[in-house]
Amino acid sequence: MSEAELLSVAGVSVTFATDAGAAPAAIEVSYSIAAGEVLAVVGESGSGKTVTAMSLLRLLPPTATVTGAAFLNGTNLFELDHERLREIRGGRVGFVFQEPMTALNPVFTIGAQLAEAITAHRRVSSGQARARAGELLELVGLPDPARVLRSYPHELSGGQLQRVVIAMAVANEPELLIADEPTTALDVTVQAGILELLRDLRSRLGAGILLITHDMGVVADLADRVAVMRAGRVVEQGSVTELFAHPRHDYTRQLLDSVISLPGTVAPPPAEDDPATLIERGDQIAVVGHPATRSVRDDPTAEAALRITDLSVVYGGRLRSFSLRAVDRVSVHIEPGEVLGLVGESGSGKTTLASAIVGLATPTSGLIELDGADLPTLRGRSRRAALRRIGVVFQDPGSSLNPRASIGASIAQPLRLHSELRGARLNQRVRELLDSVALPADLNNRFPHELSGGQRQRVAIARAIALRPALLIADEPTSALDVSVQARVLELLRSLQTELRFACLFISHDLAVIEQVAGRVAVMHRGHIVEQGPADAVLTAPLHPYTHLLVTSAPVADPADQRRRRVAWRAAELSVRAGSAPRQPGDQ
Amino acid sequence: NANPSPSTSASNTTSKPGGTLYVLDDNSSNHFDPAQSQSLATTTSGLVHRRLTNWDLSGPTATLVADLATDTGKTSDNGTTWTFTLKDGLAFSDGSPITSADLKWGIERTFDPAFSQGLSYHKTLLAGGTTYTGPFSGKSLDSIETPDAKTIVFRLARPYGDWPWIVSLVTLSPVPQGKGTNAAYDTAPITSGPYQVASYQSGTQATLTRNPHWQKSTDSVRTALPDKVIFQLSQDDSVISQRLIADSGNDQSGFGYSFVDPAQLAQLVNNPSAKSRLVTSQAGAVEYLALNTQRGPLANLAVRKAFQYAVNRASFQVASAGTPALAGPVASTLITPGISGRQAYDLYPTNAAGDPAKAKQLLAQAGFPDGLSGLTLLVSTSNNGANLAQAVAASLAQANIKVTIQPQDDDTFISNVTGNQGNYDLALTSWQPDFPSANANIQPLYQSSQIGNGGFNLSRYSNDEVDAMIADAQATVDPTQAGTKWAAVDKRIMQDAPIVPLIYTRNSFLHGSKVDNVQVPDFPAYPNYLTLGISQ
Amino acid sequence: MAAVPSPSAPRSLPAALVRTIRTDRWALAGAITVVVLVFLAVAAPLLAAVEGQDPYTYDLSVLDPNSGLPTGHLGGVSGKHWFGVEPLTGRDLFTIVCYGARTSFLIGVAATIVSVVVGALLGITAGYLGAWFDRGITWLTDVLLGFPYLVFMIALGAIAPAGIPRPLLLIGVIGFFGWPRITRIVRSQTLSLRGRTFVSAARAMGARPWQVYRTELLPNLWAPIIVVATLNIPVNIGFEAALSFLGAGIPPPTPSWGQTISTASDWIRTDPMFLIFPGVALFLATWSFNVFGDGLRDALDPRLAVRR
Amino acid sequence: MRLARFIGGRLAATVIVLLVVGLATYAVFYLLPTDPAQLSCGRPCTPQNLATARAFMGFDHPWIEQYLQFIAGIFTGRTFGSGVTAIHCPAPCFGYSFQQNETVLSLIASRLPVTASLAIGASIIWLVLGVAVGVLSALKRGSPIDRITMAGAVAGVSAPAYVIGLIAILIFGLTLNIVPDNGYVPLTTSPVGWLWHLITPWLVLAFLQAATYARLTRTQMLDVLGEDFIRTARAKGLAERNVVGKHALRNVLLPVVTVFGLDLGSVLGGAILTETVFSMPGLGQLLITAVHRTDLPLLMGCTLFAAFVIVLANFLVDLLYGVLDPRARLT
Ligand SMILES: Nc1ncnc2c1ncn2[C@@H]1O[C@H](COP(=O)(O)OP(=O)(O)OP(=O)(O)O)[C@@H](O)[C@H]1O
Ligand SMILES: Nc1ncnc2c1ncn2[C@@H]1O[C@H](COP(=O)(O)OP(=O)(O)OP(=O)(O)O)[C@@H](O)[C@H]1O
Ligand SMILES: [Mg+2]
Ligand SMILES: [Mg+2]
Repeated sequence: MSEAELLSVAGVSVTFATDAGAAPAAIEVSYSIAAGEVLAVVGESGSGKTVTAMSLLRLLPPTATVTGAAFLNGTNLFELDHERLREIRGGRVGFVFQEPMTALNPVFTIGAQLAEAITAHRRVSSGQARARAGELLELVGLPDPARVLRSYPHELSGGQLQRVVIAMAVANEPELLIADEPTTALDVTVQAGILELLRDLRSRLGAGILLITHDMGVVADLADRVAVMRAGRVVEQGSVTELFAHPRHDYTRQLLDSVISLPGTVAPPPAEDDPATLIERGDQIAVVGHPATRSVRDDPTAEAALRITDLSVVYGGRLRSFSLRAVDRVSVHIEPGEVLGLVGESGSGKTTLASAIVGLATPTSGLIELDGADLPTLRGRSRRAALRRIGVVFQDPGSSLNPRASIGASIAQPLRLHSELRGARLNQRVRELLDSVALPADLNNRFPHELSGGQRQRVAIARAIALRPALLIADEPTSALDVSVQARVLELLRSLQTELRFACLFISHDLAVIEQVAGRVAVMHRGHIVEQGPADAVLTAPLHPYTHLLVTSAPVADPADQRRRRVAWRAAELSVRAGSAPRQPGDQ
Repeated sequence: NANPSPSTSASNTTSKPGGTLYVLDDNSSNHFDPAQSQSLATTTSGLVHRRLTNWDLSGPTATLVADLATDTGKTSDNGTTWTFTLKDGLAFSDGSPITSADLKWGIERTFDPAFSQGLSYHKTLLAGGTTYTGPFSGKSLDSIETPDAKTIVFRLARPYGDWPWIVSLVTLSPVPQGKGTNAAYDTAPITSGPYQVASYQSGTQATLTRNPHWQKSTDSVRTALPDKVIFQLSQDDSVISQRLIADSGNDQSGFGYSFVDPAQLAQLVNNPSAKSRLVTSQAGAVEYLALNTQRGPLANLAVRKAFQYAVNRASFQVASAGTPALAGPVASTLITPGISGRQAYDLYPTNAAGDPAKAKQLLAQAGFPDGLSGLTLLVSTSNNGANLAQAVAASLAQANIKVTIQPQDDDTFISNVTGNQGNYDLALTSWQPDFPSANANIQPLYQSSQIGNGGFNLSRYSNDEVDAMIADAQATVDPTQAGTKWAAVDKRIMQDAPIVPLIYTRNSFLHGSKVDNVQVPDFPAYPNYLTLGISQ
Repeated sequence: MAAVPSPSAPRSLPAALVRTIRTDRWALAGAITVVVLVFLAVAAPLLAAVEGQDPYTYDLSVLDPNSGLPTGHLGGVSGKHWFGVEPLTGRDLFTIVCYGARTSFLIGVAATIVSVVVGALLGITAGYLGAWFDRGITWLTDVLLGFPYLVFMIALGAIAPAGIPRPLLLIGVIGFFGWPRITRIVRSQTLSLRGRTFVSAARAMGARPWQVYRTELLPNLWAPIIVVATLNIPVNIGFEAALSFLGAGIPPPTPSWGQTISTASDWIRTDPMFLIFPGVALFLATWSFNVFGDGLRDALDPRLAVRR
Repeated sequence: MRLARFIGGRLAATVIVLLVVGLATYAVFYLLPTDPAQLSCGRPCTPQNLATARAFMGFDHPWIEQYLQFIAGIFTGRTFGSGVTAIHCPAPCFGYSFQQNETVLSLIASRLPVTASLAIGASIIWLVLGVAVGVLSALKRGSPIDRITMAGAVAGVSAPAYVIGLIAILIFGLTLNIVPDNGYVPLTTSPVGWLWHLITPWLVLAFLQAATYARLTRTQMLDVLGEDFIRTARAKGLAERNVVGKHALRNVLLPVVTVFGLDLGSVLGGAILTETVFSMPGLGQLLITAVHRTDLPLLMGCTLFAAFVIVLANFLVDLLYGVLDPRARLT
């Protein structure tokens, strides 16, 4: 290893002891990062990216055995005593965990946990620490830091949590930042902001960044070099341009081939500034004014599978904290066999909307009708019958699986609840489901914590479709999937779609995916649906400024092209920022 | 001397006045209001209150002596009217002289429901007592006359020879006329004895200091040597014993209020120092097994006789104190040693271990060839009663008498055995008379009037002949005559075998090395507080 | 490989039991101890016959005539009396301990089961359903915890109809007064579980409450339940002894550890073995249940399932 | 506001709890064959005496009526008997103990400091001790330390309180003579003496109680240490001490404080055995006396007070949940 190297990973192998015996997770992995360099690690879900990264800071569970060596500025991380290691963790090396929702301690406020990250490495008063925490939240683009600081993790949205975790990782301006899927839960505008932040970190402090991601766009946007992993091994490394231009290993090729992206050109939104009116263009409809103060109207057809009318969800404030309108008088509907793509700003109320439908968030007003029956008012048998026909993929697969139930059991659960399948036939079905989401059958006996993020997510998908639901609610179902697996999953959905004609609410930040699966798209912003209409129309010729910003912010998987887009986006973004004073989602 | 026990050696060292005496007491509270006190004449209350008469325990049997009175009482008409004269120079702790009126007041006071917890033998004896409800309503009890400040005359409802004993009871102490109207008097009484209550914290401690107005010259029963007596309340029994065995600090001049239990006794065997500070009475209350004469087979005299032989008193002795020497001698009479007039006899002679064979044979004759079963044996869980009951049950089993033991919380036990249903076959208990007369030993337990209604006739024994004899004996004034009569009653009752006398329970007490003259007479088998001293 | 849970079932209790015995030396030791003690209890008459003694007959010949203490060393331990004899009575201590095991195990374990089952059920329900049900249960526990059970027991001893067998009565009563504590503990844990996403997920899947208990909550509650349960056993055994002192217990001479121990307590100075034998028996009982409980807990915990 | 309503509701419930407990006490008491009047009747007890005694103590009415009188007394005060000897019990009158010749309230008031000193001191010790041991054995799972502490805990629960107390007295009080062997000194009289007299009882009581805490903490700790957020805390570079002592511990405390509430509550109601062995004039002794002397008024007082403390403790614990774990908030 040359002295220039900031981090160099030399032949690291990780093996886990499981009930079924030893399971190799990473084999002889080697890569290195120079100061001021960004190494992107891409690859198949479950290929050992996270595990390798964690092994560097010795964060793996005791069931893991790690061999090899990892040098940070020449010191072998695997041989450090606890105190030295402690200094490095969070001080010289920051770590962004893949699943932000489980990464934060549920019983401490965000503020406390952020401040702690600072005081752990710097002699500062708690006051200063809190102030700094506030700045950090600003830095990662969280609106109303004051509230976030006071909030507990479960009171924040996926994307907000992810940004908190990022803020935590960069709190001490580390030399090396390990970012494991840092933007999966972020809408593209916010994502672009985060990428800016990382870029700044690199250029200003000369920090090295180990970026683990599935988003080739992001890779193209940020990475200098790329390492491709598959089945625990690094199969190819190279500079980003190089690798995108002429991939050598055929897995890499397959990966790049399955990359999907939006059609290039986007028409600018028409100028219109009378907030009272709605702009309509064919089926496409949008509100005027940014940020919006109301939602677009919705004209459902008779046989709509799901019909939501004037739905509001208000999260009651705790002692002394104001209440918050997460969803504000929203009306949408989904036809049978139709996929409604729901995109929008992080924290705009998408998940809340979804959980309101399945009864996990209580609507303060409005109707949620499934085939004419108002879900929230249903009780007992009829309610269960209704829920039986809904499948849900939660945004955070990790915590939506019972930690003490084996994967098999979790997938089997809906079947046990609502079908007569038992014993062998049940196991058979479970295997089918595993296979349909491209998971090996031997994960059956594993437990959630023994899986990779993407694997967990696929388990969640398998569980959601187990009963062939009439309505599928998928909250970021592919956020943790590499493009090839993602392709398979989307394929699966499409086939089920045609086969069962189920209605689907598909929440995602990945506009390309939306463009692929969704017939119609609704765009959410601060609790309102600001625009909706046919997917292609909305994504190519948006009517609402925010939608436009969104579409233009989406990175493409081509380094050169992406650099050009970035410049364009900056301009657009500035103009919009100017247009809108930062304001809390619908508090009144 | 009554008890050639280690302590008598100590009693010979004539200890000087002074020092502080500590009483380690497992009770949580003490009654100092005479009207509410049930304590023996020679224990706690005896230190603060005087009565007309008192007990002299120095002899082999307790004898009556004058206390406030000049003599032990005169009767003009064979026991219905009793006259006492007070000594000169008697004064209360508040300095006021003690007059017959104060005595009358003190006794009248005991009739008020607010202070009715004390011993109440006199309430039925004094003419008009049954309807009288105390002086506070302004009415006075006419059957008590005070012709002058020194003379007091009692008119009884019926002739009663033991009246002089009755007036020795703490309950009949003088209370300054008009005083003692409220409950506070219980913790701050005006005393006639050598001590007064200086301070009292319920549950913690009571402190007695000298009563400046008490004169030794007027008092023949109390030596009143310690300057101070401190009762340490609500102490734990075993801890008390351990402290006294350790004999350090104040504990050296302390003594245990309650019996030393078998486990501790065993500990003393090889601890000479402690052993030398253990005082054991020669006899004491009779421990007995009451046979409910009104229940099934037990109504049959032959069966009751069988019990007399079936019981193994030897194992009972061991169970109660580890060794006969500490447990007490085998009992065969109702009147306990130390009470004048007692005659020793044994109607059912057998060796201490009992004679199961003979018992079986008697049962067979009585028509129970294959023994008895399903008898219930009631016992109080206090004073390891359950263990004693097991010993009895085990020995009965030898004679094919199967009993089921029912241990009960003390109060439950009392109310069951003194209640009216009497749905039990056997009851194991002991009886400590309230005053040293055969009368107090027999009448409460065997007079038919004492069945149920809170009476202690546990064997529910009813025999008109016996009732008559009791009445006659009670009416007899001359002690010796009375004595012989009571002895006769004793024998007569045992012919009907309503109970199985087990042992005359010896009580053992531990005391610190500085406590002198600890005497535990046969009756009452408790240390005599009045003569204790501290060696400086 | 029976140890590995069947594919689509959560790590089940029986499976875990087997696994524990197999993998965990200490748990195994615990299990064996339990078995031995149970054997003592069940085979008491047999053992008594083997030793040639019984727990009822008095024998003064083995006592020191001037103290009532057992003759010989260690409280009279001998070939005739394996654990020595009881002071003051000369009854054989070994048989007393064996027969005592019957009473104490029966009552200790059975009562524990009663209160744990009731307590866990109500606790989970209260914590999960919340609202009025929770308030109701909380109120009930408050009443029971404040209940004057001391007097109640005395009353019980005095008026309990002879019809009901005492052991049954005791199990009922002790079990009944035991559940509120467990309920509150389980409830507290359920309260924080209730908010977890996977529980919500189950609800969103249309699971009935009891299905949520079984598959989501209970597996995550085993750990605390096992702990309180195992610690409850000795407490209940002691409870029985206390009751017998209030006259509501198993009437003598039927031996029971609790009663023997409380009698022996006075003899700690003079005849320690009298306390030590039954004491150690009780300790072992508690200990064995606890180590086994630990093993079980570990077996049920997927994170620890694999030994390092 | 939510919290206010919650608290209000609970207080209302508490009152009902107390009413019910009181009613139960009366009912149970009258199941007893014992007759309280009997005990203040004197010996020998003639039927007349019994009757007068009963009337004087107010036991001559049906018990439900008496209970109502008792309740009324709390607000209006009561007078027993009449004339100069009448006994007055000013409001709030929780009854009058005829055997102790004192109002129940003042009795309890006089005993409370003792029990409070005992309970609070001991509970702090056992909480800290228990939790510390629990954490330790969780971290050192399977190690000798773990096994030993477990054995200790088991000994704690299975040992008869009485014996432990006695042994402690024998060793520290009588043999080594380093602490007083019994009794209690009020804090106000002499802080040192207070501490000195309490130290052994505290330790004994703590030893008997700590087990549950140690075991609960251990098992819960093992659960939590596997969670993702622990990993995050480590990745932040927190010292292990903070990771365990703060992040993990806070997630463990729910059941622990629950047990603490229960135990503290019941001990504050009277630590019968400990108080007896160390002859401390506390509520426990008062209760025992009341029971053994069938002193109904005193019994009532003690029971109600104990119940009140327990309910209060549970209530506070319930409030604490929200603070410890926002997801477990009851309001
Ligand atoms: N604690 C564990 N025990 C056993 N196997 C594990 C454990 N953690 C991870 N694995 C396995 O190790 C492999 C690599 O996991 P890792 O999390 O590194 O995947 P990944 O590359 O991050 O995938 P993804 O992109 O889906 O996050 C996976 O097959 C996973 O099943
Ligand atoms: N339990 C809660 N209590 C209070 N506020 C909440 C709660 N849950 C969510 N919120 C707030 O409601 C808003 C909407 O949250 P939601 O999770 O629906 O956003 P989202 O659209 O899913 O965002 P993301 O794309 O990041 O997941 C956010 O501002 C969030 O902070
Ligand atoms: Mg990963
Ligand atoms: Mg979301």
